[in-house]
Amino acid sequence: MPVQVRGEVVSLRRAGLYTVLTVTAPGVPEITRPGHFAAIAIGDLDSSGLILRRAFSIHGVQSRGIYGGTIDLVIADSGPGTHWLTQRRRGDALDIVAPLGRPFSLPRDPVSCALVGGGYGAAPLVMLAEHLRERGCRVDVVLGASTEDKLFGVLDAKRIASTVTITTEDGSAGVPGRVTDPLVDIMARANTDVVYACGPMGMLAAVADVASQAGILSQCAVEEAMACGIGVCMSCVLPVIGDDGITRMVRSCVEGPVFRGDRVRWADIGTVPPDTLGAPSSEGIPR
Amino acid sequence: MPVQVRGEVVSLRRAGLYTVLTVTAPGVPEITRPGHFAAIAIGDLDSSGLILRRAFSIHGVQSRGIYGGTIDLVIADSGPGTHWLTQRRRGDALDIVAPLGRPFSLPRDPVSCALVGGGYGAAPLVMLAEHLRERGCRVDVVLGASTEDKLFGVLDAKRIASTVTITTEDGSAGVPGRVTDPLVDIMARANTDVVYACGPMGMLAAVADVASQAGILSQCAVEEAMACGIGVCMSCVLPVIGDDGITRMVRSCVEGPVFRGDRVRWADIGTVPPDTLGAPSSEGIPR
Amino acid sequence: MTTQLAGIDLPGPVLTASGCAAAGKELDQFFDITAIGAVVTKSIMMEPRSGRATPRMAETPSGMLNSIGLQGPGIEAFLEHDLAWLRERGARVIVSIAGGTTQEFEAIAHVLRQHDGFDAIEVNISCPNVSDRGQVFACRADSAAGVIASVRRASDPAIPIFAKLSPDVTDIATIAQACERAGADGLSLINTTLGMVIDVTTMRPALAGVTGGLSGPAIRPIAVRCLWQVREVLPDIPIIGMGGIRNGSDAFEFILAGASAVSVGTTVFHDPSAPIRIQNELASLAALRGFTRLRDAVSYAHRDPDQARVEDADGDLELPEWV
Amino acid sequence: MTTQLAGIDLPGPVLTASGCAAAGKELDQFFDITAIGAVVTKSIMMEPRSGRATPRMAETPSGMLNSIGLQGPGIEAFLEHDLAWLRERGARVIVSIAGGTTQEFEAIAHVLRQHDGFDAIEVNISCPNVSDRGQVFACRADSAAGVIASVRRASDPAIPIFAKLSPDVTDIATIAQACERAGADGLSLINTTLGMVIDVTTMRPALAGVTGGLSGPAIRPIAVRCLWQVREVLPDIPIIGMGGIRNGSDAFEFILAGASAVSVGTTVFHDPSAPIRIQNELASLAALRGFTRLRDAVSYAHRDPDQARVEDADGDLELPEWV
Ligand SMILES: Cc1cc2nc3c(=O)[nH]c(=O)nc-3n(C[C@H](O)[C@H](O)[C@H](O)COP(=O)(O)OP(=O)(O)OC[C@H]3O[C@@H](n4cnc5c(N)ncnc54)[C@H](O)[C@@H]3O)c2cc1C
Ligand SMILES: Cc1cc2nc3c(=O)[nH]c(=O)nc-3n(C[C@H](O)[C@H](O)[C@H](O)COP(=O)(O)OP(=O)(O)OC[C@H]3O[C@@H](n4cnc5c(N)ncnc54)[C@H](O)[C@@H]3O)c2cc1C
Ligand SMILES: Cc1cc2nc3c(=O)[nH]c(=O)nc-3n(C[C@H](O)[C@H](O)[C@H](O)COP(=O)(O)O)c2cc1C
Ligand SMILES: Cc1cc2nc3c(=O)[nH]c(=O)nc-3n(C[C@H](O)[C@H](O)[C@H](O)COP(=O)(O)O)c2cc1C
Ligand code: FES
Ligand code: FES
Repeated sequence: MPVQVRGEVVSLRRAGLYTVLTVTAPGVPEITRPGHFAAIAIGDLDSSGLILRRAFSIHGVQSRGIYGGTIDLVIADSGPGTHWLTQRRRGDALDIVAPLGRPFSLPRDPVSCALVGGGYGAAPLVMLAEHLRERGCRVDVVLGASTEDKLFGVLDAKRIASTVTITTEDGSAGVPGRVTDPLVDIMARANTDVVYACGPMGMLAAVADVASQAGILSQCAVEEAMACGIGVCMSCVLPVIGDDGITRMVRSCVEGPVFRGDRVRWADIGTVPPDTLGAPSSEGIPR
Repeated sequence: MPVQVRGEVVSLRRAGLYTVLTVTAPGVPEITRPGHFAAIAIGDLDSSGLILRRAFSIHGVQSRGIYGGTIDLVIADSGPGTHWLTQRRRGDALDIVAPLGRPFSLPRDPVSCALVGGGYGAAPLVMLAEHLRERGCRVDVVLGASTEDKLFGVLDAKRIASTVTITTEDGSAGVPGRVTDPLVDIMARANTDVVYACGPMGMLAAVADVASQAGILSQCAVEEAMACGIGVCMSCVLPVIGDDGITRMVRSCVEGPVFRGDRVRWADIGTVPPDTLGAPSSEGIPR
Repeated sequence: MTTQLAGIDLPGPVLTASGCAAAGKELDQFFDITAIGAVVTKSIMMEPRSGRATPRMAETPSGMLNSIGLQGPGIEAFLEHDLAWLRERGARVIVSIAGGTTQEFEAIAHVLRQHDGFDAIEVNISCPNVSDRGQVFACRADSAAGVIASVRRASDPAIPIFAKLSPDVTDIATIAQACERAGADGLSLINTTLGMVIDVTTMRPALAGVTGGLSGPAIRPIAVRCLWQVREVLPDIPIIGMGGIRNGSDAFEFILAGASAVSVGTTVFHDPSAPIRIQNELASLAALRGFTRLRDAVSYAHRDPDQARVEDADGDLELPEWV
Repeated sequence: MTTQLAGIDLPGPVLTASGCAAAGKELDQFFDITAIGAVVTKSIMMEPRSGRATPRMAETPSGMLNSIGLQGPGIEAFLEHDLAWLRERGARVIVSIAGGTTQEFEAIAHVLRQHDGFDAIEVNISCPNVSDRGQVFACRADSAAGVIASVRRASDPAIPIFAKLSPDVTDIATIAQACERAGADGLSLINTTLGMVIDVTTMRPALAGVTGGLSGPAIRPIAVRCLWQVREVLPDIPIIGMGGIRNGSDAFEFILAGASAVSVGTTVFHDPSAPIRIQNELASLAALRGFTRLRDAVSYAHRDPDQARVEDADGDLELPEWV
C-alpha cells in the first residue's frame, strides 16, 4: 500500500546525462520491490504551475542508516518538471507518493534471467538483479542507449551480473546497435528462462518479440504518460490481452507498469484496437 | 531607466517579522534613489504558477564590494509570492526589474524633515534619511506598527535621525497608539518643513491630513496592487488631483509610488470619484 | 457533523469530482473515504467503453487536459463491483451517469432505480449528443433540459438529481434555469472547459482526441464566475461547486459564491488525500470567519454591500458542527 | 526579415497584445519596439475614460484577472500623443478600438481615416454593448458582424481590420464566420475569458468590477482550441493568435494551429522584454523544425495525418529570413 510522505533531499549526483537523487522517504524502503515507482510533486500547489506528479522507477532503497530510510531515483532532464528536480539542493523538501505500481514478478526457482535496460530504464534493474541473485538466479544484463552518456548502471551491473553487454546506437560505447542484437545470442548462451526489460516502448516491443520467438516469458516495465499514478484517472492505459483472451485498455500505473510482454499489444499502443472491450462504434466517443 | 537583471541571493536575515533579502543587482545601485522600488519575479515562467512580479521598496544599496552591486529588500511574508521569497537560500537566482517608480523629491535646502513609517513602510526611509542628512537636513523619524515585531528600521533610524519616536497600537513597544499621535508635537518641536511617509493607506491618509492641517508639504509612498509595475497595465491607479485641478486615475507605479499628500484623494481610493476625468456615466463601463 | 445537500445528509461538504476518484477504492488507501461528503463516481454509461486512444492527457500551466473518452465497465459491472464495494465500505455515493442519447441516460436511470446504495445522481450532460453532430447536451438549453427531464422521470423521486453543466456556453445561467425547470434538484458546476495543446515536436495535437477538457487551478476563476452567474438567477437551488479547488481557501470561495458542497478533482492527482485535507481546512477557515454552520456562508459574497458582516469569531475558536 | 499579415509587411511575427503594452513607450525602455512585428495599442474609445474603481486585478493560478474598464485618454489625445510618438519612433502600429455602440466604433474609424502612421485596426468587440444590457458584441454573430461592417465601411480600404473575438461563446467558429462575411480582413484570437475571484478575507468579489477578464498561461489551451476551431472553418483568413504565450514554443503552438502572427500580453508583466525574446525563440524553433519561412508553418498541425513531415533541418541550421 503506497504512502504519501514528505522527504528531504540527501544528495544529488551526476551519472552521465542523469541526476541520481537520494531523498528520505520514511517507511517506503521497507515495502518497495523492484519495478515499483515513486511519484514526486513538483513544488507546492500554492506556487507551482506544474500540478501533476512525475513518475520515476525506484532505483535503490536504504532502509536503515542515519537518514531513516531513503530512496534513489535516476532523473533525465527532459522537461520543466524533471528540470526542476535536477535543480534541487541538499535539504530541500519533496512530496513523495510511493511505492506505486505492480513490481516485477520474481521466479520461485533459481532460473536464468536476462535483464535488458534502455537508457534510464536500467534504473529499476539493479535492485531487480540483486533480488534475483539472492534467489540464486543467473543474471545476464544488456544495457543500451543511443549514446554513451545515456547509459546508466553499467558499474552496478558489472558488480552483480554474470555478464554485462553494452550497446549504443552510435557506437560510442560497447557494441554498436540495439539491445536486441546481442540479446538472442546471450539468451542462447545463458539458457535464459525469463527476460526482464525496462526502457522505451520500441525497445520493449522488440525485446518482448525476441522472447516470444524464443518461447520464453518476458516482463516489461512500460512508461505511459501518467496524470495520477494511483489508478483514478485512466490516462495511462494501453491495450493488454487478459487471461480470458479479451483486450482491454488497462491502467499502466496500477495494473502495470510491469506487464507480461506477450500480453501487451505493442503495435497497437496509441490506438484502441477494434476488438478491445467497449471499443468505439462509428459514432465517435465523447471526451 | 529601469533595467532587468538576473541577481543572486547573497543573504537572508530575519528582522522581527520580516526577512531582509540582499541580492546582487548589477547596475541598479548606481541609479537607485530613495523611494524607488524593485519588482521581483516569483520563479520561472516555465514552472511557476505565480506569474506576476512582486514589488518591494528598495531598502538599501551597496554599489561596490565583492558582489558588484547589491540591493536590500524587506519582505513581509503575506502570501504565496512573498512566502516563496522568504524561502530562498544563498546562491538562488532572482529576476529583478529595478529601479522603478518616481522616488521621493529631495529638498534643495537643508530643511527640517519628519519621516513616518508604518511597518515595513520604514524600508525606504533609511536611505531617504541618509540622503537628507547628507544635504544637511534635520531628520525626525516616527516608526509605528500594530505590534513590536512589525516595527522595522528602529536601529538604523536611531543611527541617523535627530529623534526617533516609536508607536505600537498594542503598546508592546514605544508609545501606545498611532504614528499621527506624536507627529503633531514633533512637527511643532522640530519646525518641520516637509513630511515623508510610507506605510498602509490609512496611515498615509492620516499623515497627509496632519501635514495639510499644519500647512506643510507631505510626500507619501503609496502601495497599490500592481500587475506590471512598469506602467503598461493600468491596474495600480488611484484618484489624484493634477496641477490643473482635474482628478485623474493615475498609475502609482510610474507616476508614483510617491505622491504629494495633498494631491491624493485618500477618501476616494477604491472608487472613481464622479468628477474624475472620463468618469463613467450611468451606462456602466466595459471591463 | 453533516452537510445538507438537496435534502440528503452527508458527512461533510467535500466530495470527489467525477472521473478523478474512479470509484473510491484507490483513494481509500490514502484517507478514510467515509469521512468526506461523498464519492462521486466516474461517469458510467450503459455498455462497457474502451475510451479513447492515448495520449489522453497533457499538462498545461496550472492545469491539465484530458480526453479519456468515458472509459468504463458499463452500468451492470459498475453496480456489481464498484457500487457494491462502496456500499460495503459505508461511503456516501453520488453516481455520475453519461449517455450518447437522451434514451441512454433514461435507460441508465431505469437500471439505477432497481438498486440502492447511493445517495444522488449526477447527470453528466457535458458529453456529446450523437444525434446532434456530437454537440454536447449541455451546450443547448433544450437538449440539456431534455436529458434532465428524462432522468428525473425515470428515477426514484427520493433520489436527488444534479445536472452537471459545461462552462463552454455563451450564457450558462439560461442553461441552468432550463435544467431547473426540467426537474433538476441541484446543479454541479463546472465540468472541464474545452482546450487543446499542440505538441511542438510532432507538430500535431498532443492528444489523440485532438481537443480535451481543461481542469485544475487554471480554470478556478471561470468556475467561480459560472457559479456566481447561476446563483444570481437561481438563489435557492443546491449547487455542488468545482473547478480547480486546491485547498480550504479555494473551497471557501465556492461556498461564498453559492455552493453548498464542493468537489475536488484534478488536485487529487497532486495530493491523493486532498479531499479530507480540504474538508478540514474549509472547516477551520469558515470557523475563523465566524460561521458556526457552513450553510450560513453559502452565497455570502452575494449579500448587499451594506449588509452587516458576521462577527469575526473571538479568541476561543469553536469549530463548527460539521467538522 | 518580414512577416506578411493581411497584406501588410511587418518586421516580425510577434506583436504586443492590446492593453498589455500601453502605447509602447514604457516597453521601449526594455527592448527596441521597432524590432518586433507591431505594437497593438490599448483599446481606445471616443472620449477620455477613467476606467473602473480598484481593485482592478487579482492574480490567479498561472493567470490573472483584470477589470481595467478601458481607461484611456480618448481618440484625440491618443492621436496627438501616443500615435505621434510611435510614428516618430518608427514602430509599426495596430490601433485597437473599442466602443459602447456600433456608432461609436464607426465614429472612431472615421477619425482614424483622417490620420496615418498606423498599419491596421484591431476591433475589440469583446466589450459591452450598452444597447444590449451590456452583453458583449462578440457574444452574438449579428452584433459582432454589425460592428465589423461599420468599421470596415468607415475605414481606409488599404488598412486591414482585425476582429478580436471573445472565447466566451458556445460556438466561436460561427462568430468568426460572421465577422469574415462582414468584411474583417483578419481575426485576433482570443480576448480574455470571463472569470471571478472571491476574496476570502472580505468575503466579497476581489475585483471592484465583480468579474474580470482571465489572461495568462492558464488560458493558453482555450486560446489554441479557439484558434483551431476557427481555422477549421476559415482556412485562409489571417489570424493573430494570443492567450498565455510565454515563450517561443508557446508561440509556435499558435502558428501551427493557424496563426500568422502572435500577440504577447500578460507575459510582458512577468518579463518586460518578452516580445523580442519570444520572437527570437520562435525563429530558432521554427528553423530547428525545418521551416525556412514561418508562413510554411502556419496551420501545419492541421495537415492530413499521412502528409509528409518537413525534413528536419540538418546540421548547419539556417535561421529563417524573418529573424
Ligand atoms: C513508471 C514510470 C517510471 C519512470 N521512470 C523514470 C526514471 O526512472 N527516470 C526518468 O528520468 N524518467 C522516468 N519516467 C519518465 C518521467 O516520468 C518523465 O520523463 C517525466 O514525467 C517528464 O516530466 P517533465 O516535466 O520533465 O516533462 P513534460 O513532458 O513537460 O511532462 C508533461 C507531463 O507529461 C507527463 N509525462 C511526460 N512524459 C512522460 C513519461 N515518459 N512518462 C510519464 N509521464 C510523462 C508528466 O508527468 C507531466 O505530467 C518514468 C515514467 C513512468 C510512467
Ligand atoms: C511600491 C510598493 C512597495 C512595496 N514595498 C514592500 C516592502 O518593502 N516590503 C513588503 O513586504 N511588501 C512591499 N509591498 C507589498 C508587496 O508587493 C506585496 O505584499 C506582495 O506583492 C504580496 O504578494 P503575495 O504573493 O505575498 O500576496 P498575494 O496577496 O497572493 O498577491 C497576489 C497578487 O496581488 C499583488 N499584491 C497583493 N498585495 C499587494 C500590495 N500590497 N502591493 C502590491 N501588490 C500587491 C501581488 O503582486 C500579486 O500579484 C510593496 C508594494 C508596492 C506596490
Ligand atoms: C481525468 C479526468 C476525468 C474526468 N472525467 C469526468 C467524468 O467522467 N464525468 C464528469 O462529469 N466529469 C469528469 N471530469 C471533470 C471533473 O469531474 C471536474 O468537473 C473538472 O475536472 C473540474 O474540476 P477540477 O478542476 O477540480 O478537476 C473529469 C476530469 C478529469 C481531470
Ligand atoms: C491588463 C489587461 C488589459 C487588457 N486590455 C485590453 C484592451 O484594452 N483591449 C483588448 O482588446 N484586449 C485587452 N486585453 C486582452 C489582451 O489583449 C489579450 O487578448 C489577453 O490578455 C490574452 O492574452 P495574454 O494571455 O497573453 O494576456 C487586456 C489584457 C490585460 C491582462
Ligand atoms: S495515471 Fe491515472 S490511472 Fe494511471
Ligand atoms: S502596475 Fe501596471 S500600470 Fe502600474
